[in-house]
Amino acid sequence: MSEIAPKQSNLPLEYSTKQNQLNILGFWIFLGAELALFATLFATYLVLVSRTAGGPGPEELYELKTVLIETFLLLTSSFTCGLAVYEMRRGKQAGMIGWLIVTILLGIGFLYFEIEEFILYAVHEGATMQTSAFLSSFFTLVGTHGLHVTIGIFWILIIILQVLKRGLNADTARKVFISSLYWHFLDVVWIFLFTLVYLTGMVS
Amino acid sequence: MKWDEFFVTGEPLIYMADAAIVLTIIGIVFVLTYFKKWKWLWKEWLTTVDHKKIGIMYIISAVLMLFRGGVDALLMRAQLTVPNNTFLDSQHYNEIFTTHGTIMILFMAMPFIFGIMNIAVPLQIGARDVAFPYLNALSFWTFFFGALLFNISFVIGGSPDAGWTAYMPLAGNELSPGPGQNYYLLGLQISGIGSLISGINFIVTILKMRAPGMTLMRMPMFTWATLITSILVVFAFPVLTVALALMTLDRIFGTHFFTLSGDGVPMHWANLFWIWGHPEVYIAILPAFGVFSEVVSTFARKRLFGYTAMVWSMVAISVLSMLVWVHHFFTMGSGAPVNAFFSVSTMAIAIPTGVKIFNWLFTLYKGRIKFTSAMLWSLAFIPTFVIGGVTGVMLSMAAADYQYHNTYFLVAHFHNTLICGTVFAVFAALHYWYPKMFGVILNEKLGKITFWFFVLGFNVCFLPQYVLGFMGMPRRIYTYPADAGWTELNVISTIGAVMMGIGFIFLCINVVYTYFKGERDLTGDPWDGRTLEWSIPSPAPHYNFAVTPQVKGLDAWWMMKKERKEGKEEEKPEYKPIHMPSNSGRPFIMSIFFFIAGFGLVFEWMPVAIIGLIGVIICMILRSFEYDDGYYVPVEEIKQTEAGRE
Amino acid sequence: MAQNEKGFPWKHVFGFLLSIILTLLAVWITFSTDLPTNTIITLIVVLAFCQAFIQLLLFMHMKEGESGSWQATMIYYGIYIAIVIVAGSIWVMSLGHQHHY
Amino acid sequence: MPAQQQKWLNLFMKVLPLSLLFLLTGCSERFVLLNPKGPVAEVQKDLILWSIWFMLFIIVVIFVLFAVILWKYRERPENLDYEPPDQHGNTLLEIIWTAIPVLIVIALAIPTVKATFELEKPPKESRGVEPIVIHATAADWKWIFSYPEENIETVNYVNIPKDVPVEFKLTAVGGMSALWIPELGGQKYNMAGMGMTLYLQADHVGTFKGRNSNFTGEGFAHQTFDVNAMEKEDFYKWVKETQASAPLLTKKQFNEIIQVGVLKDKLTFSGTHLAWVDFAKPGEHLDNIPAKEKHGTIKLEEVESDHHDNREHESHQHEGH
Repeated sequence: MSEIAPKQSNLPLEYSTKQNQLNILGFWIFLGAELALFATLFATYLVLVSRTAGGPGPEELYELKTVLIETFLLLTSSFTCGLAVYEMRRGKQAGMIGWLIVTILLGIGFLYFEIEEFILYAVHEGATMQTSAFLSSFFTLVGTHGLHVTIGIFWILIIILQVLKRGLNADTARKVFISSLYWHFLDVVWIFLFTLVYLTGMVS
Repeated sequence: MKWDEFFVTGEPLIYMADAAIVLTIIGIVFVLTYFKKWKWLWKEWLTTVDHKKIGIMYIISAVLMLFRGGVDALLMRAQLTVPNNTFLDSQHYNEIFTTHGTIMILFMAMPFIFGIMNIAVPLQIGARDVAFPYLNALSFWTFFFGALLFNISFVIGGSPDAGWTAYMPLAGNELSPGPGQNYYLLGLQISGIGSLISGINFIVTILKMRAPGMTLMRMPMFTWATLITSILVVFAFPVLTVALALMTLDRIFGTHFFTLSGDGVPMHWANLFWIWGHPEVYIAILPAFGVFSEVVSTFARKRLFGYTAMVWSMVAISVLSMLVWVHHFFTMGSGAPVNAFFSVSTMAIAIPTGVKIFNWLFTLYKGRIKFTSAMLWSLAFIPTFVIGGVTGVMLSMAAADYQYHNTYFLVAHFHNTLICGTVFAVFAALHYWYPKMFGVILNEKLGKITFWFFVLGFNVCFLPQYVLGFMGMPRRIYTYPADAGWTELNVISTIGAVMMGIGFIFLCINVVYTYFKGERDLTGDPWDGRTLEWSIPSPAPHYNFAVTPQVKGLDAWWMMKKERKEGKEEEKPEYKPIHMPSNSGRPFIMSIFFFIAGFGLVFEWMPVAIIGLIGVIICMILRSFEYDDGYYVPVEEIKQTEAGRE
Repeated sequence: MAQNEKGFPWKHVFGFLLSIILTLLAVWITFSTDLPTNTIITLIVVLAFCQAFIQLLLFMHMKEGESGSWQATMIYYGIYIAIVIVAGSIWVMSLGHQHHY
Repeated sequence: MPAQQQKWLNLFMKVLPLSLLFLLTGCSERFVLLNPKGPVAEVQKDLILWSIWFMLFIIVVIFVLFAVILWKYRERPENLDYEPPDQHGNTLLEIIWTAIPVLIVIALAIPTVKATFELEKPPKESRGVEPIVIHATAADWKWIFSYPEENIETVNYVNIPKDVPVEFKLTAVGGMSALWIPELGGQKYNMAGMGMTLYLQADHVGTFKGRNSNFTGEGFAHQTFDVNAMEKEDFYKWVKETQASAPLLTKKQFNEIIQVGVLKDKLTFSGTHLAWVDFAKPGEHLDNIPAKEKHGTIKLEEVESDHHDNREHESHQHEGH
């Protein structure tokens, strides 16, 4: 909306209207809620991790190689997403879109490996969501993150279309910025998935 | 599925309800068509993003739900009045107490509170609307359709019957087959979306949209309470969302989170439920504290005593309330260290609450106390809530709780806090802010009749239940033998419940009476109020403030009035066009898709569920591509509206 | 700030390298040391928190803007809730529970 | 008008503490929570009474303050021009009314924590007495008690020796239940796939009522049992007789017993189901999760009449001893 924020005119474009500032703060609060959501899933996983009902346990399933590939793909995508915002703040629309596309591609790569991992577990090792409490919580936790990544990919895609249509203005800049926050946040969640699910699952 | 499994059959009470529902729908359709009001309904209400109208819709829905939950309560009391009663059978009784609990907490208390917040908060801080008016409408409609989904369970498919706490494994597929429990899961899930969005909305509104000069420590207490409540909503509701989703997966997709098979842990449901559930209690009670603070200080004509302490005690509650959830299941065998920790943390939370009670008392001290209806509700709150509070401390003592747990002592305690806190507060708020909502004042005489029936009835109903607890009467039993010795007190309790019902009827009479013959509030400030909402005309104009007020301290409007009395010259207001958000029908339509998706999942008709979800996603995409900058209210219109005021 | 974003994005590159190093460090601690399991878990959780703050501060500019301190407050409160939920659940459901079997 | 309301308000405030006093003074038989028949319930009763005194103190202080303030500062026709002072707060007062609750909380917390730890162990009164182990299994909607040492199983009643701590091993077949014998002590949950321990003890001879207090569905209200506390000699006589004369529990019969439904009979067997299944072990209940039949499986009239027959039947047996 068109009300101009009163103070600090040297703020980036995405902060330039009052409504934009409201949206960005609102999104941060939403991320706080997401923290609680993922914390609940983590708590569930950690409570149920030893309850395998005779099915395969973490140490039999997890494989460091796949997980590391997934981790680096997502870490890099978070970096490129940061570069996109960096370009946007320099007013470079083309650079921004370029980095956003790289981000999406890395995200798709991540999803590819994750889906392959899931199929490996489910089809080849017979470890599905219905096998045991451990696997229910594993698939739900990692799957919820994967679902978020999927949503993020489509979201960024939609925003790229809007930028192409309207150019960089206060509204589109805000949207790019907020979606970048979302993307970085997914990386934060993945760090904990990597640590609390995969590494601790493989440690003993 | 056969039709007689789809519709609930075989119960005369249900057939009567069926008939009532059909007749009501026909009646509403007829009236709307006859008076040509369809367009009005769509343009003025279904698509509105105005926080005041959304607040009114919240309150209307909440009152309807209060009626439904109240009827449930009366049916339960009727069944328990005498021993070995056969008025209701066990199954029916279980369904009724389950829906009573769920509806009263999630579809009555919460929306009533959100309704009051919607009406009062933007006006108290001098804002034009909430931060995200579009999302505000979405909040309401997701709540509305979530509640609708839950409520149709009693005519279509069967009601949930595992208690509002829905402990596993009882609520699982094996022990609760059929769609009933799914209704609970999906109804709560959909309305939970609305609660989360509302929480975010109010935090941003309060943090960023206060009138110039209104620092945090100059905010009205109700606004503070809303801020803290909203923070709790935002951080507690995701836990419920996950818990519900996991149980849905268990029931519909065969996973093993809380099941007995597959090594699931049923206890973990209780754990997650109460991680949300305890903050939820404070979500229901903190806004009540806010309302009482406003009302007490207005009608004692005195500034709130110990404002700073009040604020900090609320902040303390927001931190501590996340650390007490285990006191709901001390008896689940968490070891002594766990129980001891949660015992002490629960007792500790009583301290900030106690501080607040004394602050209210000393606000009254040296005041000039005027006994209006709103004030009566607030005053009655103090002694009755103290009883609820001290029994809460008694329950928090783990070793003693092994005896109190699951008895009527517990039932009496939480009704004592939730009714004396939340229900008294929303009634006080209704009387207090009614002129601001509708421009008329609720009739005081009828208000007082309501008050005395309800408050006396409340005490007659619930004080005996403490005693019943000591006599070993467990909660949730549908009948008891004659030799248990519980009969007399149960009879008394039922009498109290009937009195509360009469009180509610008088409230409804009052609303109808006031609609036709109510006294108009022409001043905009009928109570000689202290906060900014009383500085504008009643009912509040749709743009709220013609000129954004300048705030110089706590109780901004009181200070302005004082300055005026001292003869300080008022600046002539200079009107500018006011920017307003446009209406949108999408929140309503999107919520219908949520409803369709939920309904599909309840009956496990996946195509229906998928259609609903696709509809939701399309609505979200459309919203993303929408660039609507709203519109401006012209100066002429503002001048006209403002001139109508004395 | 808009004017500051010139030249090479040092902050981002630095953050990226740091997160890769921390990830590899966590992997190394897990697989190539003989520390007791609990120590390993504690160490890698600490590393995960470090990485999370790199994201929040270097990439997401958590403290930026007029409401920067509120954004940070909300995230800190969220972290508090997250720790309470995770640690609390484990304590209540597993470690502190008195069931036998 | 205000005066009349005042009268009502005062009356209303008098009724509240009175009803609580009534609660305190009425420690008769009917108030099972305050009528302990064993050391565990005794600990809990002491704790409850200890807290009630503090709570009454708080209630009295606040009610008196409330009544006085309301009376003194009510609006009257003659004080309409009184403008209340612009008071912000009073640090000293606020410190006082924070400090006193803190002290009360400390006074309550210490005995609570002590008692909470104490109740995890057998009562200290009978330290050195070997506890008798009884497995209490809740099935929808009946109670099964197994004496592994004595090799006896009872349904819907349990006999215990006086002055001997009872180590109840709690578990369940179906829903989450809670074993509660108010006169002997507080409850704890029975959960399938999980075993927990609850220590209780009787120091009086007599029959006490026990029940499931945690909602488990349709027959929940009828899931009750009797606890017969006996002299030690009587108990061991009963054990011997039962071992000798009671029918042997078969797998088939046991599986019938645990089917979902209200069971009114009190049954006695030699041998326990622990020989082939222990529901406390994870996974063992799996083949036995009973299916629930929907709607109207329980008719109150049946349950009630049979209940009475049963009780008479039982008492005859007792007289027989």
